[in-house]
Amino acid sequence: MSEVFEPRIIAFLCNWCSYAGADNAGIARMKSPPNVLPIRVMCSGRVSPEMILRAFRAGADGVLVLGCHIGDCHYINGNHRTARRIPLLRNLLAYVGINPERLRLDWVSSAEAPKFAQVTAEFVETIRALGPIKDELGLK
Amino acid sequence: MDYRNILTICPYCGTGCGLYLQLLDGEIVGVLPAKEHPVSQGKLCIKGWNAAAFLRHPDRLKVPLIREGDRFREASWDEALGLVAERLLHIRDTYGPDAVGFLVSARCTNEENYLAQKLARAVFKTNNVDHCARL
Amino acid sequence: MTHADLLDTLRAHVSEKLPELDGVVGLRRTVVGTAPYLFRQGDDLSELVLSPRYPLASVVSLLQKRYPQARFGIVARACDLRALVEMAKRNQVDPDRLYILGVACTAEDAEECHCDAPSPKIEGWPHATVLGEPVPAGSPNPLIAEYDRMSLSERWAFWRAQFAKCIKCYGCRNICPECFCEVCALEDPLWVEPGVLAPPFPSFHLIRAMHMATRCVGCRQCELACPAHIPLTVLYDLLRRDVAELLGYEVGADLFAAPPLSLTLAE
Amino acid sequence: MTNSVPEFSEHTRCFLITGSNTTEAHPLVASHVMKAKERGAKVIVVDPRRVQIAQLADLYLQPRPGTDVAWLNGLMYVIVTEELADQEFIEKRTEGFEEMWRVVQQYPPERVEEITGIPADDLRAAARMYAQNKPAAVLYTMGITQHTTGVDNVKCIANLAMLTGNLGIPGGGVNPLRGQNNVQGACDMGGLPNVYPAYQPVTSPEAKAKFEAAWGVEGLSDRVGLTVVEMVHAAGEGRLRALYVMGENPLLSDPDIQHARECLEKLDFLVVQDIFPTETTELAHVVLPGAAFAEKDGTFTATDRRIQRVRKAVDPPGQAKADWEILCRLGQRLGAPGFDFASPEEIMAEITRVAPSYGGVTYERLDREGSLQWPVPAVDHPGTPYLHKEKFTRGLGRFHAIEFHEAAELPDEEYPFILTTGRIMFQYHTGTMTRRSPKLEQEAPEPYVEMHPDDAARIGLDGIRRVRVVSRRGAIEVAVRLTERIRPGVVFIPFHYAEAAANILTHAALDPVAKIPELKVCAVRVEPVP
Repeated sequence: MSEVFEPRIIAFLCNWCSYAGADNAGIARMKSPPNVLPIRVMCSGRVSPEMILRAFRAGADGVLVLGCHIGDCHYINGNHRTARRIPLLRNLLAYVGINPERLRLDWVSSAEAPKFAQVTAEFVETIRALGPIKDELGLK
Repeated sequence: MDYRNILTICPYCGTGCGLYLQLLDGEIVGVLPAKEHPVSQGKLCIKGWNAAAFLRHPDRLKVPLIREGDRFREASWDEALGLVAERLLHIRDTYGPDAVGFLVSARCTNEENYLAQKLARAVFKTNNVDHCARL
Repeated sequence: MTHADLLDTLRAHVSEKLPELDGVVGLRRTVVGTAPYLFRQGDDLSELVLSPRYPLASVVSLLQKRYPQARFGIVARACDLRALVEMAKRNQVDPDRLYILGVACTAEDAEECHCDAPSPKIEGWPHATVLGEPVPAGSPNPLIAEYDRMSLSERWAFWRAQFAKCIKCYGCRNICPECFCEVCALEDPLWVEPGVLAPPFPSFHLIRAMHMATRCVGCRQCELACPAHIPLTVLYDLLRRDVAELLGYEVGADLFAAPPLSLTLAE
Repeated sequence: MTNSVPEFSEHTRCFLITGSNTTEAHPLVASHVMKAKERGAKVIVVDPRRVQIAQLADLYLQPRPGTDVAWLNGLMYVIVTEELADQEFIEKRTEGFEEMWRVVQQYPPERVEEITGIPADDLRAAARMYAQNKPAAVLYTMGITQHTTGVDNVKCIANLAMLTGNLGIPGGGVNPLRGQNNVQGACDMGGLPNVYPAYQPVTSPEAKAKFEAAWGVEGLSDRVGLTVVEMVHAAGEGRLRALYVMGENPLLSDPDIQHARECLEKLDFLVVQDIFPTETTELAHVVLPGAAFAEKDGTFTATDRRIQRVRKAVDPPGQAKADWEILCRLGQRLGAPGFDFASPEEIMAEITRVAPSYGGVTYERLDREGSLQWPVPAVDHPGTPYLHKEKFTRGLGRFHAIEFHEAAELPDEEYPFILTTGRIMFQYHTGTMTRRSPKLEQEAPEPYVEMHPDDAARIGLDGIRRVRVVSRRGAIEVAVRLTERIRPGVVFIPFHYAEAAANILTHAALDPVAKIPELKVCAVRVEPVP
């Protein structure tokens, strides 16, 4: 008898765009999966590899990083760094054998409440299909 | 303006890893592993890498101390060693050689251990000599 | 040029340069062993040798910081020079006060290190020369070629077994010429659990690998210093390859190219 | 050690590691084991805790603490009955096999399982792996020796090595990993109550005469002296009146330290020579500031009998002096001849004259050759990487018939757990140096007790993070760490921490021969601190 797997997901949301987008999705009563624990950061560029790895270490099955579209960063180019850093980290995960699909970067503006709902729903299903990270990595 | 490395042996466990103390103008500024060492072969554990970290700790004992009641007072080497010699001889002469004991040290050099047991055996005529080999 | 000839040329060159410098950082072999040393005028240059390799760039950085006016030289292999390039960009060495005495590695050295650039490239350095003849690159680490064929679970099994041996000596970091941060993420209890050996999730090694992505110059000092024989440079080489392909940045190649992770997309 | 550390990575095909948390306590020895494993060497670990090296092992056996004789005899039972013994070695180089076998044949794996908890088939597998992969090296530390049966345990290990012909060959042997940088040297130099330098017995008239001549004195004592633990007791009883302690901290490292403290307080005179204030200097009448390793010249002898140079890099702080200088000055102060050395090199010259195994040591050779492994009887002798090559010191190697005996203090209803103590990677011995090294202290600043989650549930810990650990000697309060790597029924406490000293709890019961205290087994109970 296996229990139904409900992914646990950490979402780092940029205060200015994605968090506002999530807020607006809520206000608009869009359906949002309960699996996502949002963490508001001032900029997606503030999300260091350490933070993402800490989430995985703590048992997150997936980590989502959502920032402003390129060009819309409130700090002009904070998300430029995100755009370079996350793909590298995804590669690193793949190199040590952690499925890189467990880490996703996307851009969601405050006006894109539907996109927020869609990205999170998609991501939850991606992770659901991958199964628990503990099983993948044989962690207890 | 002087930078050099002094080859020595790690002061922690008994493996005997080789390490270099980096000296800049006579001051230790770091540790490097000894790549030519037959056992450690250019590697160290965290204790070896930090082998020099405690050397300049403010707690280091820097002056001989003599107890006065509940406290210690600073003393000269002459006074401290004079007191040690006098008291040890007095106890030996009063209670016999085996009333004196020596704990030598697994942390000190061979030369120092040799001297310490020589002192116990040749001067005090006791074999009450041991160290923490069993601990 | 034989190794002996190269050494003779090198010693003669150092001897010639010493009067105009405050000292030359190189390896000194005495009866007790070989270690980095600051050669000064009057020193016995027959003691100057080229191996075993030590991270000499770190010594230059230390000396330049202690003596902000002094002009030093360094006997640099290609990897030392790449390390100096990345350090210069991060204000750890001052190229204007440094005389580079580049020494080409032998073909055997290059093969042993799987080095893809065994000859020092001195373009951009204000004071520099190269001794020895360039040799071809060493063959790439076979593990890297194998990598693309390995499944995720095979990779995880491989690295899990490797990281299980880690004794947290920090030797990989301590010996690394590019690890000069005063405050290190690896010692932050938020990111890496203190006091735990080989934890189930390898935060230490993943964080370090990320930090090395745009810094690792492939000197292999970390691997040589690893008591657990973990093939760390495989991971770092893979990321270095990505940084070249994705971000167009060759670590240690160009004194003037800015490190890409601190750049904006426009740049 | 009979053999050398570098042989492990070069030659050894099987390791039997027991009572040794090798990666943490001897990391660079473990490095050679890991390297050997990469070329296919087998690793067997026998330990009540699944320490890191156990996680890397091909076979891991988890005995009840204090049952080493039983499983070692069991291994030999399997090796003999399955005809895996080295008959030629037994015939040519040993004696006493039959006597030993009369005892060992009473330890079939099923009986060993009852005593130790090691599954019979695992024991068989281990015996085959050890016997069929030669050269095989046994590595052990205090997990084997700190028992009232410590000498028995070691004799069993020697039996096992002889039985399989694993002595006198590179990569084999019986290899106690010594815990202190110069514990080997301190023993070699006669820092023991029963021997002069190079293990010449104090009871031997020839040795006595030799040292009287060498030192220009008369009337050296031919009575065996007291060990550390015995000196402490003698102080308590008023038989020992003065103690000179050089660079040791018995008030944290010794068993049952509350009692030890009461005893040392009775001394008329206590001199402590050290580099830091310690629990022991607190009681001293005179404290002499010594020098640390980087502040003096000399030699250390590593665990594989490797004599190496320690070199002075900096001066000692303040008025502190190198310990050899202090001893020379004291000797002169006492009016004794033979303490007027100008350098450690001169002292070594005297050592080489009286200690035959060090006879060929000179500083010049040590500089040039890096290290010399004793016996190195002459300046033209290359040193001895492994012992017992052609024959044993006594001629034939002697098998010992050893019966299993329980530890001195077993768990009962009142004290249901076995406490075992040891070291961790980031601290060292009594912490005098490591706790003052920021990068080490930050890794492991707090004492703790390691406990199996099932035991935690059994005593109703239920999420409580602090416990009181109580023995018949005392009690300490520590944080609890739950881990499945420890055997249920056993708890582990590192002994580095003065604020919760494991040795408040431990038992001073001694091995009758080696006088080593049974620090690896005592009975405790664990209570939640709400």
